[in-house]
Amino acid sequence: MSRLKYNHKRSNYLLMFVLLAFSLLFAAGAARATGEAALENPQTAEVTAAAAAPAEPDIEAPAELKIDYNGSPEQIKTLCEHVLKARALASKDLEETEARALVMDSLAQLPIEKLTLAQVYVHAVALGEKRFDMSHNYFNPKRSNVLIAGILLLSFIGYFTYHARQGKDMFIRKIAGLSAIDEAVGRATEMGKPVLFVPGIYDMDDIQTIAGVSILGHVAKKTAEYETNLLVPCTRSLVMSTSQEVVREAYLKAGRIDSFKAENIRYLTDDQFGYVAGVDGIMMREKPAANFYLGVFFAESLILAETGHHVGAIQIAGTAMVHQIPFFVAACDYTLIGEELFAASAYLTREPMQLGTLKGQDVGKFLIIIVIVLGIVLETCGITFFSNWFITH
Amino acid sequence: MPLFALGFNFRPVFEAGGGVSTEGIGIWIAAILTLGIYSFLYKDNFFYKFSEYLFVGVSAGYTLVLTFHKYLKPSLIEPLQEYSRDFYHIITGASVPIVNPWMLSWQTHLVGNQFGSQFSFIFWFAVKVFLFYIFPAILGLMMISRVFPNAAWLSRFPLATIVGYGSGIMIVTTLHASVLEQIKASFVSFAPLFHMKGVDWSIIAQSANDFLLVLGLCCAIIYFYFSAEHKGVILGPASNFGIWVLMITFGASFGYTVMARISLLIGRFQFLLGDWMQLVK
Amino acid sequence: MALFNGFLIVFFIVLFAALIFVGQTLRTSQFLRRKLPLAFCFFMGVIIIFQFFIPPENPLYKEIEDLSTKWIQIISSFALVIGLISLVTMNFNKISRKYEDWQYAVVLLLGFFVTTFYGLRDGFEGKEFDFIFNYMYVPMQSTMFSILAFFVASAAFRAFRARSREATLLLTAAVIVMLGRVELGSVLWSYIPFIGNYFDVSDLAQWINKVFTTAGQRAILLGASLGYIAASFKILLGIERSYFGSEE
Amino acid sequence: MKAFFTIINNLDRRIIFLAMVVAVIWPLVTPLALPVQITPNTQSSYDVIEKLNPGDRIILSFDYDPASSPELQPMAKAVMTHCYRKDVKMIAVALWPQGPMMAKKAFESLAGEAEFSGKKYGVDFVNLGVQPSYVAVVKGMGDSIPGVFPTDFFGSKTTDFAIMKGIKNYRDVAAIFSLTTGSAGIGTYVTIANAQYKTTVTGGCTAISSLEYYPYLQSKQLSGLVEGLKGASEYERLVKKPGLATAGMDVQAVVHMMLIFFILLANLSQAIAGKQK
Repeated sequence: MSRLKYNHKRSNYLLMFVLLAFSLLFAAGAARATGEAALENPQTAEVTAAAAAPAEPDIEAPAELKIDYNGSPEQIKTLCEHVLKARALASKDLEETEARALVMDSLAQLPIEKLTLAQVYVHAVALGEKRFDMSHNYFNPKRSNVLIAGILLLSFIGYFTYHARQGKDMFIRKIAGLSAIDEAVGRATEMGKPVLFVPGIYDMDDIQTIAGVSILGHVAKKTAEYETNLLVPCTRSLVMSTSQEVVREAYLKAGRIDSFKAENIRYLTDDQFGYVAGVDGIMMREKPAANFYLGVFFAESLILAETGHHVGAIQIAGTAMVHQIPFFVAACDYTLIGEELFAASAYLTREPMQLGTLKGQDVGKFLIIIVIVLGIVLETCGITFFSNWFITH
Repeated sequence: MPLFALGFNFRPVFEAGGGVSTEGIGIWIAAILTLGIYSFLYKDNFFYKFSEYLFVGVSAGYTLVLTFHKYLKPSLIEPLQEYSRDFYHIITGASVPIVNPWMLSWQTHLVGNQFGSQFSFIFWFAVKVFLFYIFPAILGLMMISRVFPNAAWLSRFPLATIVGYGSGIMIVTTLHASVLEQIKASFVSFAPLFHMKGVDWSIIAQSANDFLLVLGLCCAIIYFYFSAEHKGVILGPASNFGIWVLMITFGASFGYTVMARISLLIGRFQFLLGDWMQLVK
Repeated sequence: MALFNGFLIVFFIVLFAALIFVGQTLRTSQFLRRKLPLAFCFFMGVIIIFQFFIPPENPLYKEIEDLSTKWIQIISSFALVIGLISLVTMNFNKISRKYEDWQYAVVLLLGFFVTTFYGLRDGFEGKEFDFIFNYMYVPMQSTMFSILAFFVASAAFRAFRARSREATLLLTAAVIVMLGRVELGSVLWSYIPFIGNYFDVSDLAQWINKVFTTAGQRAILLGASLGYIAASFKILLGIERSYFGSEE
Repeated sequence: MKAFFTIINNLDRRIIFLAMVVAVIWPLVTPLALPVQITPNTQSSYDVIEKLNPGDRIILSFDYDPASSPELQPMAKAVMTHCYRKDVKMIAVALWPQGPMMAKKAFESLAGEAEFSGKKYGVDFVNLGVQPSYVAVVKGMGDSIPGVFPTDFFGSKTTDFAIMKGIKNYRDVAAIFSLTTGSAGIGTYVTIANAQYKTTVTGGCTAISSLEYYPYLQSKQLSGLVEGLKGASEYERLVKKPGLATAGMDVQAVVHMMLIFFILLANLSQAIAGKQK
């Protein structure tokens, strides 16, 4: 019965499920705390009670609605428009059909004789507030499309990651920018000049920075092997301390921990242009032979890349910031465009799990193309439910 | 300054009625620093180094001030000060106005001596203070523990928290704001082409543009395909066309941005020529 | 007031000392070193994803948003200290060991300490801080930003050469859009024989923008989004943990 | 010849930088007034003021701060010049806290010019300052302008000024011209002053936010819109007084042309002198 034995390799999954349960508990606790806050505070309780009593008068009908209702479709249409724009319903993000249902229902509930549009409006808005009150729900049905799309994409990625664990070999096409890393570090070694790595200007909570830092590990491994100086100026403390850890690890693995210099991985300033001024200065004085710009970049992209080119460095850039890629393409020798930056980790480590996620991404792309073609066909045939499903709230 | 000889009328440092004008000095300092940074374009030199180091220092100081006043003070220090002061006043029974309404309710409970709900209140109050202030402060202190090499591993907890926050937010917001929105925007309709009466060139042109857009989009997506060589009947030409579309995109974005960049330069020269040299009105 | 500040300071110092003690004692625990941080990461990510699907009317939505942003703010404020310590010690070393350019390190530290002193003392309204901000920080910032205009020119001169088919497309698109952005370009365009009379260059630039730029940027965005999602997924599940550095 | 192109091919980038500096300074110091096509939006905005009679009064709303002043300050000066020449009186108000400072600067810089030395504060121009909560301000002015602004920016009583004689609310002013950045401004005036009081509303805005106001232009609630620096340069052209906006647009044109010239030159020299190393 060895198959029933507890698999210790899976213990982190178990841990995660325990934590998932804990996180739900935590959420419930926080909800309780908020609820208690309103209950336990006598002052607030009084205030809310006073505000709750006259519920309807605070809905104010627009001036142009103070006319008699005559049942014409135009009037119902204007009513719907106004209900959609009502301040009380603004956060609820209603759709046209829902607004129409509100208006029709309030017409049915109100006595028809001597009705003004304003009365219908007030009633419909009050009805809407009650009907679409989701303050006790834990799931927002308007976002179910995000949930379904997310589950779909993540299941693809998860499936291929799982498959990759079985040891299936996976092909990955050549990415020029990543293949050039070794060459660039090698050249710097030959010339006896340092290597400069810029991990972008965002903090560790951005995925691009993390992708950049994981490439830094690879670069550091190379510089450790070749005994070349590696300079990493950072804009964020967290990025600095993470980079120090990553580089130290790489030097440790290469058995060259004595040539690791923590002071080469330094913090300059959180300010975007102050940082650029500092890095430009470092470039002019240290004259690196290989520059890496991997992470999040804004306007500084071109300032860095042009200065780097001026000092004669081989430059490899990578970012997913759509507006900065053109500048890197123009001024750098190799550029990782958008997704290629995220593929780097898999490409460099060749770990089966990482390659699996790449395969999952590719299937996702294929799916996107199919969905677009399908959507165009349906749209051309005049069927709108498919494209409506993609509307985000 | 040889420029004085040419009849340039610089911004005076001294006021007309005597005395030093702060604005005048400020403008002179700003102008010198501006020229110092521009001198980098010629070559690295004393003025640039001075401006650069000063800039790094001042902006690091500014970051610290900003972080302290905008983040640390309102979200940690001030609430904790209020809580601890109110707590102290209630315990000692001082007749001082209580800042936080939470504490106020505690006071009423103490006076009313309703034991059951008092316990529940204290419990949830402690949970809230812990979750909102103490726990993140502990995480922050764990970050600082990096200073001691033996305890440096503690900094993994705050790092993991931040990375987890970023990853979680990234999954949902990109799905929400990028994937679904962009797919929706690509659903162009060719219906007008089929309902066209006679030959209407504007509709044909519109449809042709739409077709080109979708074709370019799909081919450019195919360029990013990783798990297959870009060869063969479909993948080869498609990824090639995708590269062309990307290249045109890059060229056009480059050309488009030039205007905004030059506006910045104009702004600086207006300062130099106008505010400082008083040449442009 | 001073009493409570003192109480808080003592509290935090005791807390910090306790943390260091715990950290040194438990430093060999593999569970604490490796598994628990990953679990933290997963926990935080799940909370944020969960929050996204709660209706905004539910008070919990606001509560979790508030809580998570506060956490991030507080952690990154503390983290800043590490960076500043690194900056200050490095420059002190530079001065004390008389490294090359040590004089400028004095300028840096002076700028840092003076700004910090006035900023912490008076807040944003202080006269001295205002002076530093308006006549040093802002001008240097916008000057650094405006240097871009020069680099746009030199990059265009160097990179926009018809070396290959791709480079030709790049440069043609750039030139057409640049022509289309200013009136003078349209005027010059109208002198080109044959083409010049049929359509305006600004229309051509707009067409490129509407068709190709939209397609290209959308493709990059969609691809990058998939990359984001996959990378976040890897990070949350602990498949990608190179950012933790050493595994020992 | 080939030698010359080899030099061009490997041109020192500092020469390009120098050319940039010249291309920026030259039009700034002496505006060239290069051709500018007047767009219909600017023209109709100009026409609103052009059609006024001497002695009419307009509200000029300064709804921006120093960050947007490169685009909107030249626009403000051009509009004020136009009003001065037509002898239209201006009541300056502001919905943004720093707006009155911008109004003061614009008034002072025009007062320094010989052409307008006869114009007096309180007779041809008044700066009423700013009041908080912009929606309430715009609504309140429909009821009573001196009620919302009891004193001017410098603290004098509003009703004492000659320009304010007989002014009660929107019905007594000929038009509203709002210089807008962000949410307060044109949108507020259109939805309140135009929709409820039928006052003509026109204005100018930064280039980025101009798309926001196109629906109002289509529904004719907004009569004309001066868009960004380009719109400002068109307005300067219309009042025949080239200033900073014209200079700025000249710089843009010159630099764009220069860049294209450099790109063509680089390609030519590469074709003749061979590949750059």
